[in-house]
Amino acid sequence: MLRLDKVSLSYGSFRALHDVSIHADEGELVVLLGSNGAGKSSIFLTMSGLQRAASGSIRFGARELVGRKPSQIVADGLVHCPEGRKLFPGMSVLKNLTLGAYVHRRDSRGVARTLDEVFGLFPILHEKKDVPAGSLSGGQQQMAAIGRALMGRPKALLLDEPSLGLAPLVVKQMFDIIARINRAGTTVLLAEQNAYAALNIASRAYVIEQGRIVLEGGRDELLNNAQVRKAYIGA
Amino acid sequence: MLEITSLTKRFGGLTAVNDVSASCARGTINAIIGPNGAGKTTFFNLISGAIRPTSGRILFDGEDVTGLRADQAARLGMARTFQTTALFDTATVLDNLIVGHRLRTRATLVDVILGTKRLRDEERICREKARAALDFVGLAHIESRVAGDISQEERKRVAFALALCTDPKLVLLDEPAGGVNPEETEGLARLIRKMAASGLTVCLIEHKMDMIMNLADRILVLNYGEKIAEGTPAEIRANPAVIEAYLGSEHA
Amino acid sequence: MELFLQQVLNGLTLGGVYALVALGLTLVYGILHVPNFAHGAFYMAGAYSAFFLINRLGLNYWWGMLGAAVTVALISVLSERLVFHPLRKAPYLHHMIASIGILLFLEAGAQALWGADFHRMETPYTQLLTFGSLTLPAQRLLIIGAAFLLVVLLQLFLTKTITGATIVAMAQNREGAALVGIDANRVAMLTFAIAGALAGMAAVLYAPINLVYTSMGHLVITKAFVIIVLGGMGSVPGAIAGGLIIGFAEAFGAFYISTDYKDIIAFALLVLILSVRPQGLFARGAH
Amino acid sequence: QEVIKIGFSGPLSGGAALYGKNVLSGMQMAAAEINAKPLQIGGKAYKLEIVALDDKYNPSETGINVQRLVQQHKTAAVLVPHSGGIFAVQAFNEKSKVLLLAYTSLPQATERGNTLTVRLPPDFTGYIGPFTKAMMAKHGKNVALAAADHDYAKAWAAAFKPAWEAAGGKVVAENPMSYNKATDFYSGVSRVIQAKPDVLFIGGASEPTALVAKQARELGFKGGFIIIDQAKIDEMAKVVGGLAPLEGSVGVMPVSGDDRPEPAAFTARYRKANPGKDPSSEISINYSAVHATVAAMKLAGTVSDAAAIRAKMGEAFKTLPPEHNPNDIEGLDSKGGTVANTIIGIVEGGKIKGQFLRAMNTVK
Amino acid sequence: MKMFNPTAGWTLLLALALAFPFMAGNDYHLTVMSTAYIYAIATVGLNLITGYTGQFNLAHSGFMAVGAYTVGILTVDHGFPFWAALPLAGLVAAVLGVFVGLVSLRLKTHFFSIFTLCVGYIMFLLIEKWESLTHGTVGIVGIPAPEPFAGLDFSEPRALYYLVLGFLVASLWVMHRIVRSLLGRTFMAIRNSDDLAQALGIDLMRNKLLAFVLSVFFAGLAGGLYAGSVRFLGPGIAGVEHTFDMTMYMLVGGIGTLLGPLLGAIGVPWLTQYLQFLQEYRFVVFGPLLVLLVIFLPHGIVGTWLNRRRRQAAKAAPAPAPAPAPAPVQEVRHA
Ligand SMILES: Nc1ncnc2c1ncn2[C@@H]1O[C@H](COP(=O)(O)OP(=O)(O)OP(=O)(O)O)[C@@H](O)[C@H]1O
Ligand SMILES: Nc1ncnc2c1ncn2[C@@H]1O[C@H](COP(=O)(O)OP(=O)(O)OP(=O)(O)O)[C@@H](O)[C@H]1O
Ligand SMILES: [Mg+2]
Ligand SMILES: [Mg+2]
Repeated sequence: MLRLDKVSLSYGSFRALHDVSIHADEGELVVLLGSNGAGKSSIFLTMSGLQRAASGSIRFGARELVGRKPSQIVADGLVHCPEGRKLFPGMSVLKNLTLGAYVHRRDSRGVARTLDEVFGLFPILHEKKDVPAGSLSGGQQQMAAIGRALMGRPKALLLDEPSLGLAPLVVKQMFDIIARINRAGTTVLLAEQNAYAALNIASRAYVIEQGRIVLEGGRDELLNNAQVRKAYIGA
Repeated sequence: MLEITSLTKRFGGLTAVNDVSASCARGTINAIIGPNGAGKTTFFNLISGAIRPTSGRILFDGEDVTGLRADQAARLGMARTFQTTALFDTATVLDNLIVGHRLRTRATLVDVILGTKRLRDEERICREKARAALDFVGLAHIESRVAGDISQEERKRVAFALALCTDPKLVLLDEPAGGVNPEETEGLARLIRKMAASGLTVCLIEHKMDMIMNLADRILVLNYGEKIAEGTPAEIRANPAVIEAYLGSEHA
Repeated sequence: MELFLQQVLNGLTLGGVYALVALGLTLVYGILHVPNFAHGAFYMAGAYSAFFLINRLGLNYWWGMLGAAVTVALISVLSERLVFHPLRKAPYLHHMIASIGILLFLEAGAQALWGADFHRMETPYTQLLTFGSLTLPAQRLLIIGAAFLLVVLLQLFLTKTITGATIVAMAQNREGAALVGIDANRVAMLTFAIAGALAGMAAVLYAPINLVYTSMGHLVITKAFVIIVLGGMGSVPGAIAGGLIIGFAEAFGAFYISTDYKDIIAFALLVLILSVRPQGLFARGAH
Repeated sequence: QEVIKIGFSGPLSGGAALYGKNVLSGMQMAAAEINAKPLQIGGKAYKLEIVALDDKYNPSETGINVQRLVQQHKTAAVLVPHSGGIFAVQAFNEKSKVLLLAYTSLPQATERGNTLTVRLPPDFTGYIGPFTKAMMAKHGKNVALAAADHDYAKAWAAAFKPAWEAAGGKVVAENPMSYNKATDFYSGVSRVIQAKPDVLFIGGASEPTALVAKQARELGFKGGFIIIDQAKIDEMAKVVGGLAPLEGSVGVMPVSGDDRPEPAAFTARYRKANPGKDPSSEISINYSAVHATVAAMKLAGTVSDAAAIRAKMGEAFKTLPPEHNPNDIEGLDSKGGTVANTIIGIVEGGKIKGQFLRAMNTVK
Repeated sequence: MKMFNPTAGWTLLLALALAFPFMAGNDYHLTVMSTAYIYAIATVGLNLITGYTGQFNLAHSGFMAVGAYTVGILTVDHGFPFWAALPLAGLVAAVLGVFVGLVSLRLKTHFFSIFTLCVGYIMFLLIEKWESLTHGTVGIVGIPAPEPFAGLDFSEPRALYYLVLGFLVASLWVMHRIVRSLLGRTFMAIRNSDDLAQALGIDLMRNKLLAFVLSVFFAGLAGGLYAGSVRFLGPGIAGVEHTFDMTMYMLVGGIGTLLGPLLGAIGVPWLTQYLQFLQEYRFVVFGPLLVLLVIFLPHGIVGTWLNRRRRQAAKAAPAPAPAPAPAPVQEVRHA
């Protein structure tokens, strides 16, 4: 349902992505592994339209995404939960979540239902719903960011390093939640440094280095790959 | 070395750090862990003088430093790094580091205008310090690269070097390995050990348990601003309160 | 007592106009962090467009105001598209200088089109209403009423409608807004349009009791900056409170202290307040 | 045929642009008239050109502009219509040998002994006695001062106050206001009205002065206005909607309201050249200044020797044909200021009635 | 790749400046140039606080006016010689700067700018209203030219030109020393991030205040020279539009560089002189020109040039030694 074909991206004269081709089928949870600066976030940014691919095509379902505006892409059902959260810090958590459903704003009944689901996943958000998002701690903010993304009722969800800066217990919860979201039918693309935990819930994975896909394979295969273990799992 | 008694910080109604006492011995590595929002960064900010405590006392090397400004604390020998380091991206790595030793120099405007020997000597010393620090963190080869072009891990190391340039006795590292892959994390851990071995006292906040458990001499656990445990890694690993609040059963 | 009430009325009049101008400024500031020094020129442009529509084309006052609101909204949106949008990643000094470029252009443009003369704008509300010994020119009452109506409408729009919330969201995180499907460009344009329309309407409300001339915006823009700092940048209630504070300070200062020094009063007030409260009067933590 | 150039440096952009352009339009009208006939000086045929540079009211730019006019355009005379610029030019005009036509009423412009300066507007102090007498007789002894706060208006107020008191009057309130910077005059005006004056002393640029008068009426003031000569009654009338609100006031007679034949003819010519506009004294005096300068050049037989031209300026004004001298300037005093038999205007029964200043002064 | 040698460049500029009066041979050109130099001195000062330390000061022309009025009042009302008054111009501005700085520098970013905007406005209004001291709106008339010195008569444009040039060269030299020294690095560290700077033991207030006071000292000095060259002072000199002008010079030339503000301060006045023929339409052209410049040359002329040079240097330099990276996973393999 989601397919990148030979996508390239440049920041000025610097080429961050070279002919990246990846895909995710409906209902899959696909992990992107790569060290810092490998280009994981760049892939997501081109998908969500915040960066424009220099060449290549991105298909989502039957639709070509290159050239579409970020707002249209969200409406198409591809939602990006970015690195660094990008919440609205001065607004209440509730308002942040409501705005997450911006593209569905005419369906207030549906929005209320999704909101209940999100509060079910993240009870802490319900507890803090009237607090400005900016005064949440790092982990709570990450939950709010994922919650906000879910409010867009994505068909496919792009999660960029959701475990960054989170406590181990929370990281574990986070991966549980991601797995649950995926099981409920949402296709998930997950960029992670935390390869072990990510691979554990993944169906397939890609390894990116310096803007190129250098390896791809099924979960177990990569978990057992010596190079991957050395480079990303550290064991 | 560092002696903290009943440190408390309130933001409006929220008590971010609540009556925490702790101490660090010279040359040791001390880790602070705790769930998100536990008050770890706030705790660091209090020690380093970035914010003033509501109450409590901080003794550093026998001196009362409670309520000092960050720059005063730095002059006494406290250095810290930030989660994200703002480097001057269009200058070289070395140029970024030279100012790190500024606090130990005395050159005034008069020296600058007259171009006195003192100024020249001090500028040389700052440069040497910067080189030595770069060498210490293993980046001597990139000194003339433009800071904007270096990798994330190199940035972390440059941040360490910058802290080292201040001639500190104590370094406070806020998530030094955040956003760095396991291989690189291992390298940073070695570097932190090397810092401690050279006589520095290290305090760090980190979420990467494997790293902490191998690295730290002592661990302090915060939860909701309160200290819930303190001890060696082995003690912490076995502490039920910590497992409950933070680690989860998997790490036990 | 009567003189006191006269000054209250006067403070409300000034405060209302200042608040309208400051509101546009604070919105634009909140969203794009653009210190738009050209905002005073937008105000001037509003007065000239209405003057042209009313005195030259013979439209009535309200159509003139509508025309001015639309024209200035257009100018404002064009500035966003042509100048501030390309500069969105630049530091704020660049915005400042670019907005001065726009200001110079608009003022010189107005002079080229309409000459340097002072103009009078006509209003149908020239009556003097008397309440006891208090005389109230109808236009001044109109200013007060209209200004506060506009302020309330704006506040409702921002807090109660989703479109309004998108403006606030953009102000807080542009990228985040894009990621939930808000079209950042549209919101930026919408904000500039609202800011322009408010400035235009403020000018048309106020011009009949003053004059229309090319540098008329200078008078209000500096004060508008003072107001948005006092009230907290990006804060709507703050802009209103700030506007009233300055309006009253001027009215009472001019009456009870000295007309000569009344402008110093406003600026000294800011200096004083910021010295004691560096975040402004109404800033609540992070925003 | 050669070209003589007379320079102008004044505000052509920014807040004071209207003023600068008015001055310039008077100069240009004179130049057009001069060029319409053959111009012979010292046996050679010439054409006159006005070279105008914008200085945004900034004295240092005036200095630069005048240097430029002298060096690049070889102008023997430059006209500057603001005191700051005039003072800046006086630092070097004698050395640069350029005649400074100073359009400012400030006495300092000629009091400092600059030998190449001519002050164009007649001395304002002549108005004070007649204004005082007329208003005190008509309305009463209590005056409130509420004129503008710039240099000229302040000089006016400073000269007026002792004269009013000497005539047995009382100053009940004093509140100069920033006419060109204030957003609103209501508070300032109500402050002076509160002192219950019979007469209000106002004036600055015409349009804001009109607003002050209008707001004073709105606040219930019934007395008369003494309007300083910078404001023109006819221009004020356009803003306040006719002469009725100005009933019982005194000011200088507007050129366009002056029905003697020469001013009337001048007004007609100006209106023809500038449809929809009335000439003010800014326009008519500077118009005469250009005519007088060219006449002085003819008398001196030189177009470049500033000292020689300056020496003939007095005579030039004296011998100016009446149609070129709508303000009836009679010559120069010893310091280089113009002397004129101006007429003042009193608003009575919805009309401006003229009265000769000299006649009024001598009666006293 | 051959590099442009900065020392040679500066020497060439100095030579050109020294030769200018002989090439121009025209008082008008000299006056434009001297006035530009005076504003260049003030702009170079502004660049220290705004460009190098990152605090956007909008009261600069107010301080310039304070310097100018110091000279004006002392020479005209108190009979001081110009040469005694001139150093006081810088000093008075600096002392005032200490007070303003102590309050304003506690504020950050826009708050600091708007605060100083208001301070500048208050200075303007005080000059305009405090008649007993400043002569109010009439201004200070008849300021003497600097007294002759070494046989130079400074009422002559040429001598005045060299006088101002001398001060400009001295200012640039001092500024050069400052920004290349530890002190300059300290200022730039603050601009870069004040939290980090403070954590490095830099006393923010002290250093910002030093930069601010130095910066307004230059403004005061420039004001003093202005008084001696224009020889008339009105309140208008304190107007905030002059600060905007100087900010514009800085930006056009290249903010945070040594040469940029100088080029801007000289180039922009010449440009407006050449646009004089447009008269009142001048700003219809100039406004958009300014906008285009800010959009397309955001680092100014010098900044753009320096960046280009830096990029070329980076290309020319040998590729950096590969860092010990994780063993690269070689080819793409399919599962
Ligand atoms: N806006 C930008 N301008 C210039 N270069 C950029 C920009 N964003 C990213 N890059 C560069 O592109 C490369 C890929 O960056 P990207 O953020 O996609 O990596 P990543 O794999 O997400 O890394 P991380 O683990 O740090 O998030 C890096 O070298 C980075 O420096
Ligand atoms: N300046 C502030 N004003 C108000 N509340 C604050 C402020 N700084 C921190 N807090 C609150 O104090 C609590 C502790 O925050 P702190 O940043 O110290 O947590 P932390 O342990 O570093 O968390 P994380 O691991 O997520 O970074 C949080 O609830 C946070 O919202
Ligand atoms: Mg990333
Ligand atoms: Mg933290």
